Amino acid sequence: MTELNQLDLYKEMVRIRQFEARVLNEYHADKSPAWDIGAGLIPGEMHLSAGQEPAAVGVCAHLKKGDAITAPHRPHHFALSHGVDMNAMMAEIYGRTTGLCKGKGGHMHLFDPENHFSCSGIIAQGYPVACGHAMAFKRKGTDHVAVAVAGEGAANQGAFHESLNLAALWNLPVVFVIEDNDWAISVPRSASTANTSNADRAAGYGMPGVRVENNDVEAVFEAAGAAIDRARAGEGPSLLEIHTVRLWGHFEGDAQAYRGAELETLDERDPIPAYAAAIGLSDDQVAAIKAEADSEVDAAVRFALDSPVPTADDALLHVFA
Amino acid sequence: MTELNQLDLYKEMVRIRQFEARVLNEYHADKSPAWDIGAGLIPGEMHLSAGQEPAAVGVCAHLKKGDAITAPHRPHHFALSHGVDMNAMMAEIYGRTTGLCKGKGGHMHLFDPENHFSCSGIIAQGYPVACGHAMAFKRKGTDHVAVAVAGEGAANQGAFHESLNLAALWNLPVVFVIEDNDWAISVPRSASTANTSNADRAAGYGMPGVRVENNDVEAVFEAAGAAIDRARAGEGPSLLEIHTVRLWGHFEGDAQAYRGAELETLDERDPIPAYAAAIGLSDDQVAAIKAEADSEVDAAVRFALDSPVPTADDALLHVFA
Amino acid sequence: MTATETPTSEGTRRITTAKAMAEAIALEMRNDPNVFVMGEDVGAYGGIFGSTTDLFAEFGADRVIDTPISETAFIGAGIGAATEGMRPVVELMFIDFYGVCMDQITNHMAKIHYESGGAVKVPMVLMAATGAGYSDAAQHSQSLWGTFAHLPGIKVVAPSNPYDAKGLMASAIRDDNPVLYLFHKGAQGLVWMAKNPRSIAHVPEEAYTVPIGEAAVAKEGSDVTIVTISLSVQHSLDVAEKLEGEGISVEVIDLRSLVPLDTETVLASVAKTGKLLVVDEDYKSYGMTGEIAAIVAETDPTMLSKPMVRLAVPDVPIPYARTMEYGILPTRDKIEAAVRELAS
Amino acid sequence: MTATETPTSEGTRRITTAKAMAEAIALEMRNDPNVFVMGEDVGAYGGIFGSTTDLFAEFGADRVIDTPISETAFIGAGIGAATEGMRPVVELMFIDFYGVCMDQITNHMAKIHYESGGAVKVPMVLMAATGAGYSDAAQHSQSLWGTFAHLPGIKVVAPSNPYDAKGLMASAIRDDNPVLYLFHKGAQGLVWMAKNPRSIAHVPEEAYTVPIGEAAVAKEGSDVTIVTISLSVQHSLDVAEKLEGEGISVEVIDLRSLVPLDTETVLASVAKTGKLLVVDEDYKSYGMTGEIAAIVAETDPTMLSKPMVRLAVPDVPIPYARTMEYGILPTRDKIEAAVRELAS
Ligand SMILES: Cc1ncc(C[n+]2csc(CCOP(=O)(O)OP(=O)(O)O)c2C)c(N)n1
Ligand SMILES: Cc1ncc(C[n+]2csc(CCOP(=O)(O)OP(=O)(O)O)c2C)c(N)n1
Ligand SMILES: [Mg+2]
Ligand SMILES: [Mg+2]
Repeated sequence: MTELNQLDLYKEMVRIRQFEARVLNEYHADKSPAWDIGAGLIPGEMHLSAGQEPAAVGVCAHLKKGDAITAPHRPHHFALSHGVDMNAMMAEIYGRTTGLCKGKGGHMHLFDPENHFSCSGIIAQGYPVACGHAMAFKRKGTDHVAVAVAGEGAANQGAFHESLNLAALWNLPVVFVIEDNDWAISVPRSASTANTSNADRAAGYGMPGVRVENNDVEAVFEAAGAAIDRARAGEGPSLLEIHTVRLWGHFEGDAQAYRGAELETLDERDPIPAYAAAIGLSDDQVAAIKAEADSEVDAAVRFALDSPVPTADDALLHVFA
Repeated sequence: MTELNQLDLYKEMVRIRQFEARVLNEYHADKSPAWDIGAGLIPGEMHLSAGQEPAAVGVCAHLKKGDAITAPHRPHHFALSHGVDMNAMMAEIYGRTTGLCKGKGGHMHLFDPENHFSCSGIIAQGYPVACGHAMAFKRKGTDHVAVAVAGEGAANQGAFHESLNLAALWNLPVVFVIEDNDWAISVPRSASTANTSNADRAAGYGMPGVRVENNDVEAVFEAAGAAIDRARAGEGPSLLEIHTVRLWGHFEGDAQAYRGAELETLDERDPIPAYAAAIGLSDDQVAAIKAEADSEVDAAVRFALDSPVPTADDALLHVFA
Repeated sequence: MTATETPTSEGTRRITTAKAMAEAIALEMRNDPNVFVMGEDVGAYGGIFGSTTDLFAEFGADRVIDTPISETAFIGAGIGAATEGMRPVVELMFIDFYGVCMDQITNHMAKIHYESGGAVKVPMVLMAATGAGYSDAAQHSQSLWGTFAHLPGIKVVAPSNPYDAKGLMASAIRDDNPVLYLFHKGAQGLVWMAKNPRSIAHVPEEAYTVPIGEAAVAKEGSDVTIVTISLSVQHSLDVAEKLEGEGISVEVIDLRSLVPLDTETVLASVAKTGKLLVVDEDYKSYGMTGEIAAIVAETDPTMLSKPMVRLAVPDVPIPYARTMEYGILPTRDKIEAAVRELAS
Repeated sequence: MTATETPTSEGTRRITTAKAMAEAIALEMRNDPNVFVMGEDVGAYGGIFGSTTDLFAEFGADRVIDTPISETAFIGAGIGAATEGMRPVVELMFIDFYGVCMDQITNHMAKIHYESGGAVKVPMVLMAATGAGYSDAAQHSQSLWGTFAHLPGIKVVAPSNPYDAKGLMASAIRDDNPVLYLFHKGAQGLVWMAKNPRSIAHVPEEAYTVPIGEAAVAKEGSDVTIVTISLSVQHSLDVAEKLEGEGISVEVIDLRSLVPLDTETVLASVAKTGKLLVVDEDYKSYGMTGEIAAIVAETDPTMLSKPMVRLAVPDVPIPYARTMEYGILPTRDKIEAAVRELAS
């Protein structure tokens, strides 16, 4: 099992947060006065993962080159932790020809074959695809692992059930990750899910299931390590539910009235300052790490802004190979 | 709870068996010498339930008028036990205008609104619809119950998962029945299902789950009674898995080579003679009950044969109400 | 043809398409206790695209029901409830999500009435948001009405303005058949999306219906016929008004429903102008543009004094970047160019 | 146009369409270890409609994989395996079951290559049985090729005979794109289903390809053009041969694939005959018949010396009883009547 490196975990969380804070800022920068979702340098729906960094960082610490991730509509934290190039990702978000997908995909459809990363806007549908990645890894005789990520809302989709059964039945090297941030847009977990832990559902497939509480990156790291090692050793799939927090709106522009008083508690629940305190970082260290992340993000924004915009005719390419 | 009446349970099982034996006979009667699935008085796919009578009879003994059933592609046993008129059902199987569906539906799509019975050829998709029946019953303030039936193969379909979660979450009066006959066409349970009992999956929705072994009609009766009473009392859904046996092919014409030596054991596993012995019926009683059933079936065949065939233009009716 | 029912911007009370939809649902809910609403975020949130605004406040959680993200289960539940006498209005958030619940929609909702030989009715409305234009990319921007219009058993409506939105919703709820009600996000009049002023218009306060299956002549004209639906009606009217000044007279037919299709209104217009442009935000091939071509070609191809023109998404998924997205959408510019070409 | 590739019944080795499919898969599997097959009952059973006959015996359970009834999971798994370099051949038993897995098919299989800006390929074959004619009713009898042809990103092929079945399967497996391979149950040549002798024909033993996107002129003629696909090609050829004797010369175009569509071959034939009949076992509206109409109407409607005729399922679900089912199918009788009408 990979060794836990607290500083690395912290730095990666900060890197993700600074990336997303910047996207948030740029996203809103040029949509006023009349706020228009389709306007600005970064248009469209934008689902940011602030608060959920522990899930991605704790899981991806165990992955090596060649392992695959399928992420959902809220993909940035897993993408960055898994090694997707920040410049190419930012350029994709800006819709540029240098983007991961040449501007065709956008933030919900990021494809990076080099790092075996992909995501999709249809919830839970990355689960079946991850089973296929795992099949290929197994057929090729490698020890690679496929990680599939979805939210707690998505766990009530049929694809969840079918995929868990298939992976268990075929003993595939998959780790199914559920990020439980208590909400599916405006619908709380209590109004979507009949039982309290998806880890309990794993038993229905004869698969180990673990729920990690408290959004604790080290606990995620431990649980994910066990699941990933298990898969790598050919012992089959596991399910890992991580109780986390969505600090911002479901998508940008979401006023979140439905969250009521919970909104006031969010600052306290931010896992990043909490982890800085837990591992005893000084203010200077915190500032330095943030500054380092910011400069990487600055460069990515510059890269994106300097990149060409696709032409209208580019839209006609790539329907068929 | 309804009281267990052994003779009634037996008679109903025989009634179903004689109905299906006759359908089997008529189905094959005029398809030779070159066996052609589309030929004869009864054309098309034909899925018979011989061996599975205990499931239907044990469950339906507890249902009253107004309770609903959604059955799958193998529907006859549940239809007959639930009170669907044998004449109209036989006429539908013969594709006549007097059929339940005027010849439009056929044996996989039987609709009897009076008895709140329906079935469908897409496996597991009756589960969601049953949730809707239950919603309506609850909204109307009745104590009616919706029963949804599927096979163990179907339990690996996404609709199963979504429906169980929904019903548990909304505390709907539904009883989910799984008929585990060990096979999904040629695929054995071991090649379709990662765990050994679907009853265990119920726990993942915080729902009671019971598995009845041995194809025992009285055990089904007891377990179904508890589940149906629970639903009727407003205490929510349950899952009931019944281990049963498919005595004949998946559909008629299925040579069943894939079953190998198991084929030779089937006669011994027929639940009907076994139950006759268990409840101490004499040969005369057995013969008399069979004769009574046969005469009802004879009449149904006569009714069907005497009924008009639809015209080609009838096909154009009933797309829209 | 029902030119008289064409919405008008005259009148004092002007509301958005979204509000008009919600208002129609509220009126039906007040009148009929069997009507209820379910879907993702239709409750307190009011529907991601405003289709259920204020319903939760008036009718509460028992009649305006937030669901898990289980489209197969809750659309199936809508079907089951409908067959037991309810009149559910079920929202599928984006039509792009049809793929996770298509079996319930097309093998059950659409077929039960037929399969049962008319014995069972499925009086249900399935509503869903359609359309592109705000960089939501390939999985959240489709129109797909052609897909559903191809499959028998479902009425398919798609309003272009607030007046029709309200009247078609009332008709849909009262209809004894399943109705797929497709509303274009860009025609909802949402505060957070660019919009055409045509998305906010006069709508009478009282209940009324717009019949399903009747096209509207949204604008009369004599040189070129544009047959279109949904948001593209707004674009087409803009173009028609602009070209009017130059002496090009464009007739704009708003189909309003694809099933049933009002072939009469289409044919009458093409017979008059001899020039046909079909504008469709759905994919080009095997869809609405083809169907309109066929009803002309099987009636009388000599009606066409020039080859018809199809303007639709050119069989590519919807790309993210704005330049590419607008490159493939049937924009005003492209409509105008096509009309000029036909009129020349 | 590739009239030379038209299958011929000359030659010694005559096999069924089903066998020809399975043989093509076997040849590809021998050559390329990345090819594997999965689906329900594709193993020992050999596929419900014979598409995987004998593969299990040769390649074993590791390469010919029976799946649970979890179409979303195993089609998704096929996609995932394809993006990681495999070439899966996945069977969806009946195309009618598309509704439980449509999201994987159209939002993932079809779009990944485009969404990724060409970075990711999905070299996968999805095969499924289509068609009616043996009383399998509304949920097991559809053709639905129009549905898939409408949605960009999937090649859609449907062979009408053993020769094409083998050659198109080889092309499909070698293609770097997702290919939906639709085989008509009634053209498989199964022992347990009524069949046209055209379903058993000479097929070379060695591997060969039939290109995807080229129609075949199945029969040349000069009076009337029939454009059709799949089993209806067999019916159309029967009618054409019969009418030949009466001096009515019918050209039969077997499209073989709907995506890409060989418009050139269609237009050349219509230009020659001026009379167009489109025969389609899929639903009539918003489908293949419309698309063919449109390519004529947007090219040159004056090509048609008479209104075109569409013969397709008249927008009703497929009924069970034989009288009704044959009432709505495009049978030889109806094809003949339509040709006579056009030729008169
Ligand atoms: C099949 C499907 N249904 C609905 C949606 C719309 N949708 C997008 S995200 C979302 C909520 C997802 O909740 P969850 O899975 O908990 O993930 P989170 O957003 O909390 O990260 C919904 C309903 C979708 N994308 N796909
Ligand atoms: C969604 C779907 N996939 C596949 C089929 C084809 N099919 C019909 S019955 C069947 C096997 C069903 O097995 P099970 O659920 O165990 O029921 P049984 O036939 O044993 O009664 C299959 C695969 C179908 N009807 N629907
Ligand atoms: Mg969530
Ligand atoms: Mg079974």
